[in-house]
Amino acid sequence: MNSYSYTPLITLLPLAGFVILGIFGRKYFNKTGGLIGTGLLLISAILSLYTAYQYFFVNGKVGDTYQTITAVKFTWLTFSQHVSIDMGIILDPISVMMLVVVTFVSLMVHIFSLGYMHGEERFATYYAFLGLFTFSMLGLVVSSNLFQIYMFWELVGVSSYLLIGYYFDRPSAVAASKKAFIVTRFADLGFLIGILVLAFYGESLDFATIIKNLSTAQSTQFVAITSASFLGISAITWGLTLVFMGGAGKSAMFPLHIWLPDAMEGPTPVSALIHAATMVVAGVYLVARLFPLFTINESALEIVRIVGVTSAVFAAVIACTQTDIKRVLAYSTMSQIGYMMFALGVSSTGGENGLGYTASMFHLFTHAFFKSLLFLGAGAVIHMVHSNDMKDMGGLRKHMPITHISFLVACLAIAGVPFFSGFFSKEEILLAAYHSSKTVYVLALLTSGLTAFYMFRLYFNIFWNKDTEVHGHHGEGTFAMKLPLILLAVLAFGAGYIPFGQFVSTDGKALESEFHLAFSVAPVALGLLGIAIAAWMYMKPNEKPQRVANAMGGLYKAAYRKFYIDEIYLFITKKIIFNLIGRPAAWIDRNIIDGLMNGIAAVTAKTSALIKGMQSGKVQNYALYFFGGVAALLIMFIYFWRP
Amino acid sequence: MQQELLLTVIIFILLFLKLGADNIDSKKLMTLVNVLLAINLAAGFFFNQSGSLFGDMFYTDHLLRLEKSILNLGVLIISLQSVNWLSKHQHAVEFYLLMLSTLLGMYFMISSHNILMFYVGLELASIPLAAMANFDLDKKRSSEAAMKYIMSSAFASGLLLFGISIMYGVTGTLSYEGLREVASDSPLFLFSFILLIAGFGFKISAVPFHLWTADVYEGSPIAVTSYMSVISKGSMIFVMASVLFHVFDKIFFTWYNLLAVLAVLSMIIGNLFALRQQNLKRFLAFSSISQVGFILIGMTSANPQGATSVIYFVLIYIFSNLAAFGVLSLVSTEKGKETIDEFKGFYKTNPALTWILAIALFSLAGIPPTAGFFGKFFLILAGASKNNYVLITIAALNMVISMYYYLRIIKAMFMDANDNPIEKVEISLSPKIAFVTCVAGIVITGLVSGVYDYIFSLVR
Amino acid sequence: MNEIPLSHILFVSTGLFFIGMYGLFTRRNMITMLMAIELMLNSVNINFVAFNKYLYPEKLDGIFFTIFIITIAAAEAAVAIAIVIHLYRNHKSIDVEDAAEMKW
Amino acid sequence: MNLSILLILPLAFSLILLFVKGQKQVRSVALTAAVAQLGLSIVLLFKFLAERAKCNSAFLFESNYTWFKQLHINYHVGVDGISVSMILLTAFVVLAGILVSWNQEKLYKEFFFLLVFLSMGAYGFFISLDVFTMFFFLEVAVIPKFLLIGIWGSGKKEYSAMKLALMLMAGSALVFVGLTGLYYNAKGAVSFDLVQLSLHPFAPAVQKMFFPFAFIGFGIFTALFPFHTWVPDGHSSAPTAASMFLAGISMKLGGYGCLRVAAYLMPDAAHYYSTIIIVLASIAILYGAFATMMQTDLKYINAYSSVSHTAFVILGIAMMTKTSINGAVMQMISHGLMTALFFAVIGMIYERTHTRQVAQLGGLLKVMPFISSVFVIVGLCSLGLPGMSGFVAEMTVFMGSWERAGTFYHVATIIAAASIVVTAVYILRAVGSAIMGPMNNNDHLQLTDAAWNEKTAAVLLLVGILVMGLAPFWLNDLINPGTEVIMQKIGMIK
Amino acid sequence: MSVSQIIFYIVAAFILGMGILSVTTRKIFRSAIWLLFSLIGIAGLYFMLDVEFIAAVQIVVYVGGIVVLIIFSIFLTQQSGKEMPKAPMTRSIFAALAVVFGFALTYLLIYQYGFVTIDQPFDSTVARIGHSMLKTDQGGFSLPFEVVSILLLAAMIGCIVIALKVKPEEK
Repeated sequence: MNSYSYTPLITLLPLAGFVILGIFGRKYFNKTGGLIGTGLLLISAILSLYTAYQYFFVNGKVGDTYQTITAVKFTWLTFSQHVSIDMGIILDPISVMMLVVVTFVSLMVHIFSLGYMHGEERFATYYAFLGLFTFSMLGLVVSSNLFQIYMFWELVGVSSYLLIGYYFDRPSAVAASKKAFIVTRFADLGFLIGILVLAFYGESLDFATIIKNLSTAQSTQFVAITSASFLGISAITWGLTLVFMGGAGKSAMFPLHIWLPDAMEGPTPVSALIHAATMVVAGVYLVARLFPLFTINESALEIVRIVGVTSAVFAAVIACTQTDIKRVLAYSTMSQIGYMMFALGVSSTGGENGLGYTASMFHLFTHAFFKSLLFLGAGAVIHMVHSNDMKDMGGLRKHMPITHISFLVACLAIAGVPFFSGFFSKEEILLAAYHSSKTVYVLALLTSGLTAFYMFRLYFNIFWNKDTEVHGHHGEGTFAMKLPLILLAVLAFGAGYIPFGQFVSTDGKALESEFHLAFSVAPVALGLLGIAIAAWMYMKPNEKPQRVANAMGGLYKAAYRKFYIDEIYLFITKKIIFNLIGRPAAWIDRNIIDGLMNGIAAVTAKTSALIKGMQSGKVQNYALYFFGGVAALLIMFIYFWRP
Repeated sequence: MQQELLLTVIIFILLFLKLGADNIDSKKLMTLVNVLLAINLAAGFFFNQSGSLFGDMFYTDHLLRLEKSILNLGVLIISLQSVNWLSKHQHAVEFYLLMLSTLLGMYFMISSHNILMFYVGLELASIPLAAMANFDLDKKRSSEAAMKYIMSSAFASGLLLFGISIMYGVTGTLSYEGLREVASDSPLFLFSFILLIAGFGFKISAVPFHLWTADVYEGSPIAVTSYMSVISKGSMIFVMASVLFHVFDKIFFTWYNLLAVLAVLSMIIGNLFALRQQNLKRFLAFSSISQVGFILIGMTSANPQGATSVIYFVLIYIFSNLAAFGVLSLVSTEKGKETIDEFKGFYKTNPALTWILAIALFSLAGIPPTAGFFGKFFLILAGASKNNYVLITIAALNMVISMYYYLRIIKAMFMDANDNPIEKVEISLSPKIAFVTCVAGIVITGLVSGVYDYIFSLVR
Repeated sequence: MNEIPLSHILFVSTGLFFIGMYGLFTRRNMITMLMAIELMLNSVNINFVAFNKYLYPEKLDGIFFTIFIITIAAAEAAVAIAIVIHLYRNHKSIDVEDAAEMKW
Repeated sequence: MNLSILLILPLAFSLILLFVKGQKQVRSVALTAAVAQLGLSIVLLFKFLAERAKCNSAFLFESNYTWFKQLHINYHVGVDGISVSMILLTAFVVLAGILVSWNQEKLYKEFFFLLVFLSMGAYGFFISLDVFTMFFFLEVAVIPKFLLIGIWGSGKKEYSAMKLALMLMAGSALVFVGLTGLYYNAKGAVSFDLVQLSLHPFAPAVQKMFFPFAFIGFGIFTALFPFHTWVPDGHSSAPTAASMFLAGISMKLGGYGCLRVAAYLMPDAAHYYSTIIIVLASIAILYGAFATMMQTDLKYINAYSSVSHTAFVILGIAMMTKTSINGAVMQMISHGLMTALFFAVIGMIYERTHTRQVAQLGGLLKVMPFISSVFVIVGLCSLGLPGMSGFVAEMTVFMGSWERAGTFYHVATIIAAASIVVTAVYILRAVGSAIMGPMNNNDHLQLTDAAWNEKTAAVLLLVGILVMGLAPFWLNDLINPGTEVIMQKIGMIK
Repeated sequence: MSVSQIIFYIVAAFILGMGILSVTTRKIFRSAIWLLFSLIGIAGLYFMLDVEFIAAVQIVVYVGGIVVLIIFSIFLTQQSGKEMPKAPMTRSIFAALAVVFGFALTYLLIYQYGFVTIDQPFDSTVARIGHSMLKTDQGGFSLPFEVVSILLLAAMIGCIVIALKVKPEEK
């Protein structure tokens, strides 16, 4: 087991990049910062791959089951006898898989950025932030402890905040970063309370212990958490739902998704990293990590399912109407993550029942590649035309062939066209859903069609449609930008052929994924139909989209306006929180509470003014008071107060 | 008796000096007087004896001698501080004659073991004081102050005498020992007792017997004001403590409550009036009224700890109040300014004096590490020994109010802007000595526990 | 000799005391205020003498107290009158209401 | 180690300061004083750790001298882990404060004198094992604060200074009443000695009577709702170093007192009143955060956030589990470092831009990257970013509070936890419009970044924040035995 | 009712009556005269109480000294014919109330106390007084006597300082 003692390096190398570049970057490495960051990450990626190899093929398996290996662990902060925050690295199928995904995508983004961000004033800072983000994300996936995951969770949030707000002098970027952070923070509040609940009853923060304590039906902890209830809902449901709330926030699940589209204000490679492959799937990862607990509580799992499927449909509908290419991708991401989420929601543990779990992880894996490819491709496009809006694009296939091809591969993958990676993972999800819940299945199917439609709407709008003037000064970009596209395209195509069930399953045993041709007909057909409609509408410049939009009327408008969720949030925050809570609180503080303190002073002064007449300056009055005082004392002490 | 005799000798030396020499150089005179006073102070610490003289008329012990020495110290400081004012005054010798006579009166008052003696001492301590209040001969305020003082004082002593006469009627004795044995809770005795307390209350200016205080303090020359506010008041506090503790201990219940009422009234009324004052002398008058409230709380304890705390506090109070009055005296004599507004921006021109005044005020407010903190703490701590926490809470909260007005002056001096602040005031040698003494006293008396322990060891 | 009840004498003295007090409260002329004070002191004197004679004749405490009060009253009156005269000479008024410059 | 050195050193230096002339000399003496203090407290830390390994009495380095013999008042000092950590905090903040006010020109001698003198008060308070001396040092600190704010402050400084002084005096007046009660009512001891008093339990009725005095009294110092209103005014008017000291150390005196005197000596009453205190603390946490949200002045933002943050201390103490008390202590230290740094940075910004209004700032990151980065970092610390002290402390409080079983306690914890969202809102608003965003004022383009002294100060405090945030186990080990002693008394009641 | 009693009541009425007149009359000179009569009445009362020495002192000091002093000062400060201003109404009312109430209270207390007189000869001869006056041990009054002398000295000095007319050239 000690053979994994190098694993901390995987996480710490990006951190080193952050520290070096963060402190000295501005002064010394403003030109070379990118290379330093990329180099460090390269080592990290290689180590991850090595780890994956070691784990999956050499020594991860005991018998036919993949073991959870604790590579490193030390106590960081002790709360009480059982409860402590331990910093550790655990290796199990999903964490190793995530290690690979994160380091690889991050590496791609690093490389891509060498070209994309070239010449930026805060180049080194950018790489520092990337390093921080990668560190946090890696730390998150290898966490051995519920609180550790929360810590890295927060760090991920902050580094994403920094990256989104990278263009700090753009008010929109600042607002977006703020929004992303605050919305996820709100979700994290749920997460935190969930942790408190689980830790309280589970009497531990360690994943293994907590799962053992709470999922063993006879244990005292289990009895305690299931018998305790609050507002009629059992404590375990509360705990898991709240934890899931954190996951939903980070994964931009409905209704906590509003930050994701705005987050596109960050540099596009950042979106590829954070909002496609890594951070946004953290929620899925979290649920997967605690999956044994979710499976013992149907209510919590149902919430996961409902939220997942709602998000999937909801985002897909909105994605059909957006014109900002990055926003389309963002909604698409949300929709795909919804897929992963409900895939978990329809799953349970053990053998075939765990199909949803495996499928979810599989989709996470494939999605990481094709979605980051889409973002990077979009980045390349934006780099070219200096606009995010698809109205400013069109006919770009001639100008940027590599981007075009790789983008097409990614679109095909996400649309679930057979032989591309997305097909395999999506099929598994649909299969799992079909077995579990027909409603979910139907909605998923619908989403699948919509996905194909909006992706190709995007594709055709960018690369076909009208021709745009290209201020063709710098072609398609440097090698650094092309290389990641190509590598990712290969994976977007080929990742589906990995027998994923062999490696990742709920019980660590291999899960044979069967392929049902008949089952695939419906989704594939719907996908192709979506592509066809998109082609019909957007291949050539014409009036059809406008007409369709008009025909849809209110629905289109609502979808275009993202179903007014932003407005509702704005109303709640600006009108209710600020005006009804914040402002009154500030007012009360200044006027009532402080007023009370000042009032005491004022009353004293007033009393003082009131009785000043006593000191009239007339000696006879003084004598009168004197005698009055004596008389009062006499009466008091002779008649009332004598022992 | 030795201290009294020495003082009498000094009085006569001065009297013959006045009669004999026509024009004495005022500087030399001051030096002479101050040396004499210093000798007087020093002599208090030697040849200590205790016992009675003249039957029960006169009694002394180590504690009483210490109390007198404390008063001596105060008088010496006042004398040092008043050099500037007195050296211009044509009746400097007479001033000293009167002042020392009143001091002698206070000695007898403290040492008396007989009400008649006490009364004689009291009058000796107050009648010349009225004349002293009028020493700014061409100022109307001074005369007005003197008039108010003599009228109020006469009225108060009228009531006091009526009380004493009734007490005599009830008990048939004038000696403290006799009174102690026959003191009772009978209504008429309480009647006379309350009148007696009223007489005490007048001298220490406890509310509601305080109304003369502010006017008289404001109008009198500063030397007289400081004399009244520390020496005259302090002596009466000494008397009160010993009389209440040792003569009327049988009717503790009554005087405990009586003092509690007076203390609460004094603190509150004193504070409320002090809040609104502009004239610093008047301000210090009200602040001293509220200080009396605290002293009375200490006195309610009726145990050695309380007695010690009271005496200890008076000592600290002398240092603190005289430091404040000293600054005021210099500024008022040299520049004629004594309102808070005029003191704005004082720190810019007179940092040393500002710090002295500030330290004095901190001590009065009871802020550590000045001695005032210890004084007040111990007073209230002693008062708390009777478990009357309502009283203690009121006292504690009054410290907050008093804090406000002390800080108001600090604020004026340090923070407020002023276009024409008081110009730099030169400090000549003797005020300097006085200030050093006061500041050293303020610092040392508190931090060094020996002083408290010494007093405690003397208290019966 | 003791035909007159003590309480009657005390009635006179108490009455005189409060008459004096009334005078002190109401007379605006400082000299008349002084006169009122003299009345009060005299009433105290009567008290002392009466108590001494009626209750404690074996000692002369009351008598002596009276003597001292008379002496001191004289001194007090002298000083007071000096002050009043000074006030009058410098300010031409001995109305107490005029001497209320310092207040509040 | 003789703890009195902690008093003598600053006292000696402050006296030396009185006789030094010239700005350069004065400030270098002050700096020497602060560095010496820091060195001394670090030595203390190591000696303490070494000594504790050897013996396990509750307090180490005790020395006990009779002061006022007749009144049973002793000069009794000693430290446990909690006080050592507080002393370290003080040393850090004072050094940073002196560095930040390096260019003080107006009445510099008095300024540095008061700062050094203040630090003596804080040390004295933390090492006292006699409540009289504790009270003595508590009050020693009031007047220097008043002067610092009133003379060198800005805005409505006189008002704020007065308000601060009066409310703090009111607090100490209440403490005073509580102390007299303790003095006379211990069964079998008339004493101010903390150790003595802890050995002689008080009757529950007595505790119930005096606990409110002591707790509210100390609570005022630590901005207990609703007696917190001196905080916003006082902090915002104070000069930078004084704000740092006020928020960083002075508010901790109260928390420390609540813990050491009120809760420790009167455990029954602490349990009895805990409900009310928890309610107050929860209100303060959330309400303070909401009030902060509406502030437009950077200093007010930090001051109000202090109200919210220090309420965690109160909450932790009132929850009375070992973890929550550990959390309270950690929060004291964390908030001390963090808020001091925050004020330092705000001071640096103000010194350059002459405004603290968020709306008038903007895009400062462009012209002063160092200051702005520190601002962002400390802001993130304030909103509880892992890896920094704030997170550790707040989470410990949450965990500890949650350990108290019962819906009431859980709801209070949730309310307290909800503040992390509101905190994020106001911190990000401030960061977003002051540091980020476009330049609002082109005059700001000429501004310079931090000078060496400011950088040193910031780095110093940052190191503190990060060390605590990254390796909280050290701090936990340091304070834990101290908390255990306290828990032995409090815990027995349950 | 014996003769002495009748005389006593006459004297008492005289004292009180003169006192009341003295404090109520608006003419200042008359006021002084009424005071004089009242004081003489008190001296008469002392005679009745067999304390001739006090009676003598009363006449010498009060009648011969203080009242004369007062009358002189009246001459110095006032036109004798002029009427004095009245006190403010409210103060008169309060003063009257206070005084009536105070008197009632005081006398009630005295009356209720019920002093028990003892029938014992009272020796207040000048010889005895003189003897006691100069005795220095128990029951002697030599110390207050000495102290009072200092008081008189001090009062004298005070009066001189205050009332001494400042010569114009010194001013």
